[in-house]
Amino acid sequence: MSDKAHTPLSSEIRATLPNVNVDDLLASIKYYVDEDYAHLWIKDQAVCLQCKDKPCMAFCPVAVYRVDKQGHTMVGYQACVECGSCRVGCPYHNIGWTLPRGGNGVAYKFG
Amino acid sequence: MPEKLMYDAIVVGAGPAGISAAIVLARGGLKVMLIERGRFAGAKNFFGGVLYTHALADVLPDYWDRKPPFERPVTEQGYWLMSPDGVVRIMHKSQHYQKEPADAYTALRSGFDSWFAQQAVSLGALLITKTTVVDAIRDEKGRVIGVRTDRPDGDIYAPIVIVSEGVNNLLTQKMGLMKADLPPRLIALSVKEYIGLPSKEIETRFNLSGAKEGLAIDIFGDATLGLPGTAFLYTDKQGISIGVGLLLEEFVQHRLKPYEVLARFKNHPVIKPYLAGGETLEYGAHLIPEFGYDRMPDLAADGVLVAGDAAGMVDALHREGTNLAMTAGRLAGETALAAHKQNDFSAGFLRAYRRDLESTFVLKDLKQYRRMTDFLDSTPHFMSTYVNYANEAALRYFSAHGLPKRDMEDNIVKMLFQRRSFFGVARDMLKLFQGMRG
Amino acid sequence: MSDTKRIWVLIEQEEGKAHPVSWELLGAAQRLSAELPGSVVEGVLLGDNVESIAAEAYRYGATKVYLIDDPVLKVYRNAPYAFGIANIVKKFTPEIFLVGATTLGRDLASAIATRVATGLTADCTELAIDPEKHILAATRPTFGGNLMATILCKTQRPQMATVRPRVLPSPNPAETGTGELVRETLGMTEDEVAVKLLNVIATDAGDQVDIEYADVIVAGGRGLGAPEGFKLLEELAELLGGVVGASRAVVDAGWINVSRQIGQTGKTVRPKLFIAAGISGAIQHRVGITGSDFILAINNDPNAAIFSVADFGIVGDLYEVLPELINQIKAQRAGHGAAEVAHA
Amino acid sequence: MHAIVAIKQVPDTSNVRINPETGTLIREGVPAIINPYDAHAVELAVRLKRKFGGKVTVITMGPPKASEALVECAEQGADRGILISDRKFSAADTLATSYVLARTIEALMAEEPVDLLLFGKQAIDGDTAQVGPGVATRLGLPLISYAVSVESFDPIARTGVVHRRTERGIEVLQTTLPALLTVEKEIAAIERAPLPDVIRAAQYTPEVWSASEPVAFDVTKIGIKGSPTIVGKAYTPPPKKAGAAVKVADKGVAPTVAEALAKIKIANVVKF
Repeated sequence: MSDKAHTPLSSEIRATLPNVNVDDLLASIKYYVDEDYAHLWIKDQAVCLQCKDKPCMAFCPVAVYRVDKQGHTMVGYQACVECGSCRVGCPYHNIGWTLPRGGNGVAYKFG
Repeated sequence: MPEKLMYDAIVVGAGPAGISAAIVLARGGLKVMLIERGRFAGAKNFFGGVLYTHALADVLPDYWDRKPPFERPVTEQGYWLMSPDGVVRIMHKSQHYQKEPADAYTALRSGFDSWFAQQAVSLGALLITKTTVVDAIRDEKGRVIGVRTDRPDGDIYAPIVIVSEGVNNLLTQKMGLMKADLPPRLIALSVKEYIGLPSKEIETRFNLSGAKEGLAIDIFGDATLGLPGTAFLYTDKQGISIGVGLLLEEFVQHRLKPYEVLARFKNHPVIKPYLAGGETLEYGAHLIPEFGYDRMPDLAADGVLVAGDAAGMVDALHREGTNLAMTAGRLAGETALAAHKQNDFSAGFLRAYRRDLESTFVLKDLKQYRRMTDFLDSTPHFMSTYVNYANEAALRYFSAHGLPKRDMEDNIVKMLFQRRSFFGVARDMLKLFQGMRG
Repeated sequence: MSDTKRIWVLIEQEEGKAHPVSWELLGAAQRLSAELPGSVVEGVLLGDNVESIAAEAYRYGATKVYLIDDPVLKVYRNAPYAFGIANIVKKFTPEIFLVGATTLGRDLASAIATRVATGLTADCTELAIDPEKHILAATRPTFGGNLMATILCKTQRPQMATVRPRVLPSPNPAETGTGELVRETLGMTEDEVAVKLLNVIATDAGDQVDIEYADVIVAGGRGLGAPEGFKLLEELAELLGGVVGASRAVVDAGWINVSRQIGQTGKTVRPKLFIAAGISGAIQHRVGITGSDFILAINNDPNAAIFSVADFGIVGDLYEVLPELINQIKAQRAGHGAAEVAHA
Repeated sequence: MHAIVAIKQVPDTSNVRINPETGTLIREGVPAIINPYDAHAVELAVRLKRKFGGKVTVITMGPPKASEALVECAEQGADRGILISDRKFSAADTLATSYVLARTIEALMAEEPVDLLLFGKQAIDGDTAQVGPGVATRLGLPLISYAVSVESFDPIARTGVVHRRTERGIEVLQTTLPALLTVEKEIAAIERAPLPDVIRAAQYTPEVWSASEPVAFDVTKIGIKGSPTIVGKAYTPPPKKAGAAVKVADKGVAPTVAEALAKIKIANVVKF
């Protein structure tokens, strides 16, 4: 069924999407950052280099993933809200995904 | 080496499913450990915002006396069909919704789950927080006999483990109950902002008479760029929960940024005035497992039961999940109690859990809507076409153009078939019908 | 004499050298004195062989200096200092007593206030005399700088406050100044002091990875373009006796260790000087730096949010600006001698 | 070895919101945490206990909710937690607080000897750094504030060597025991507690002491009566005004940099 590519989103609709600085949203989230353990990682940078679309740069709701000048994928695990989108959303299953150590990571104040 | 930590039952994850299971087990007199990886129960939990009380009452009949931290009762609810510049509202308000306790309440999970877990503790469950379960412990026959946590000296043993770990069901997979992750077209990603506003403002803006009234609105169409998904807006005590959810596949395919979709929705001319002056107190994201009835993991194995999001127990069509989770957790707890009585923790015995679930709304509803995800997946235009149509039809209907009413009605019908062929409409309706009938 | 309102200032000294906050406080004390009829400004000086500092205090406006000169006071230790000062406080009953909010001052003032059972307001940024009640109104930031509170001490005396260095203007000393020296005795022997100083290990600020305590931070962001950019930041930081920090983006990139990360998911810093090079200034970063005394931002994007919190902004290429900054500091250094953090 | 650690439960100031109209703290949605410095003090105490044997007692003054913080300390390995809680203590300033803690510690010292008293260097809500030194003064014990490491500790010889951070460097100080230390975060990195400790803590209920039992506090020295300082007014600080942003393209790099350095000089933050 749905391995087909969807009809692309029309450019008019895309143009209605505002630019959002996600870091401003992140300021509302409470994190307990585990400085000693990154619970997300790129399994193989070579795979990312070959990935043209890099959907993780878009779908990650907290913009954990960014690309540096060399095209390597940078992982800002500190901002992760542990939703799991990248675990299932990476088309190449190239993202190592574990849970943060107990007590670390996001702690929603309201939820 | 410290003594081996032995319990009668282990519950992994203090969400609605796990807490419900722990309550049943503790009330049944078992020594139960409820393990939560967050700093407190609810720290990792995030949802749109409506809880249904029927399932809570089944778990905790005196829940009302225990003063649950609900936000507002849902006294008005319905759908908004949103076009780029307008909205058709289908809302329902009834005296029925005024009775207390109400059928449904808006809630915030950090507070609610903490409270719910506290009830389990008050009934005798042992709640251990800040501890992540990383694997199962098995005996030589491969039966699950405990779990391994990420703490030093962190192995715990019990004849039965109830896995209610949530949508990222790594443990369920490690236990062999599910082969692999499901594809992104069977999982939705929802993002939400909780926007603080004084209660008086909320009541004025949404025409509520006080703190004992509240609104739950599901919004379709332009809110999700016309893509298959829903947006929502729920009133809380001193804030508004507003969010959008789309199948993860849509975000992947269209390279959409969830926070931009949400910001666009918040800026919609219909929505913006409701939020004016509000402050975003929290942003967050969560996956919703829309696995569907046919792709659920095995719910039982030797020494294990699975409940809640971990098993895909979500009825996305009716924005239900916590009530399915509570009911499944309760039944898992009851099955574990029965297993203790029989001293039989085999998969064969534990399958009674699934049979019990089949007789409740949990699996009946999931079975009925088993094709809904497929329907939306194969009819991606559904949202935009019909929602925009409803708006334009309403515009024609409510505007006076000097046309005879009969002509106007014909025009409205024609408009539809200009957008979608007669057979296209018929096919969509048939599919929708199939999706609804199961 | 009892109706004379004495405004006391601790003349903080170590190794015979007065801490400049003492002079800032003498300046403040004179302003308070002008609002408080019948008041005088006086200094309190403790140490071993430190009498010469009293002359300096007169030049900054002290009319009198109470001196306890004793070998036991050679190095600062809480007990003998607090004991000695508490005794003269009880004897001369000052109305107000100001102390610098330095490590020494905060340690000492708490012990004095406890000994004489009076109120102490810590870490003030502003002092005034309440015009109606004629008492000290001491204002301080609280809740991580989110709230300012003005604290009053209505009944107990003296009214004590510690004041942050460098938030009050440093007065110009008079050419000459005279005052009265009042010698007091300590009344405590070395045997009675339980704490002994064995050694002082000088810390090189450059080695100090703990950016939370750094006085100067030179921080880089994505605008650096490449990890090599940090070499330039290190050079500047070293020149200023500071440390290198970073925004989340470059830590994510693995260009620098997470221990350097500043902001909501990193560390909150309060340096005297914060130089932000190529940092866009997302709010999650900005919340970590707003406690800085002076923020210099360098960014080629004139709309970068960092400029909204900067005391001075340079819109330009950091690879052009930073080397020039280094050159000019070196040039000034050549003229004025070694770099030092002001008043530290 | 017996260490007493005094802790405080504080609102997480990185998430604090202030009602700008009333100048009061909005507590909703602000997590309550153990004052971060205090958590490191507990860790040091637990490490010393593991090395020398003995026990760790944690005390705190606060509302009933502060009991949670004592449970967290039990997770870290503390043996006993005492919450000193009474409405009569409310609105205490640092002088009244140090009185209550000192009397509590005296009562505990009367039960069994104490080798070490530990405080965080300051609480992140008030940032006063006054309670630890105040307690040391009241008890007449040696004080070492801003401690960054314990070089040696000998509960038998009753002596210890402690490093303390000051502006001029690290002071190495020898002290007799018992002594009171206020500590920086580096004093001990917090390690993950073993599961059995977490289980024990989850079942542990800290003791609650009131203003009259088991210690009868002098009511004139506690709460608002025992506090010489009061808050006259509270307000949110005005937002910082952005300074000028000068374009290199307009003025050239050297003059722009010179202007920046001049501004830094006027601000008097560093000397070149």
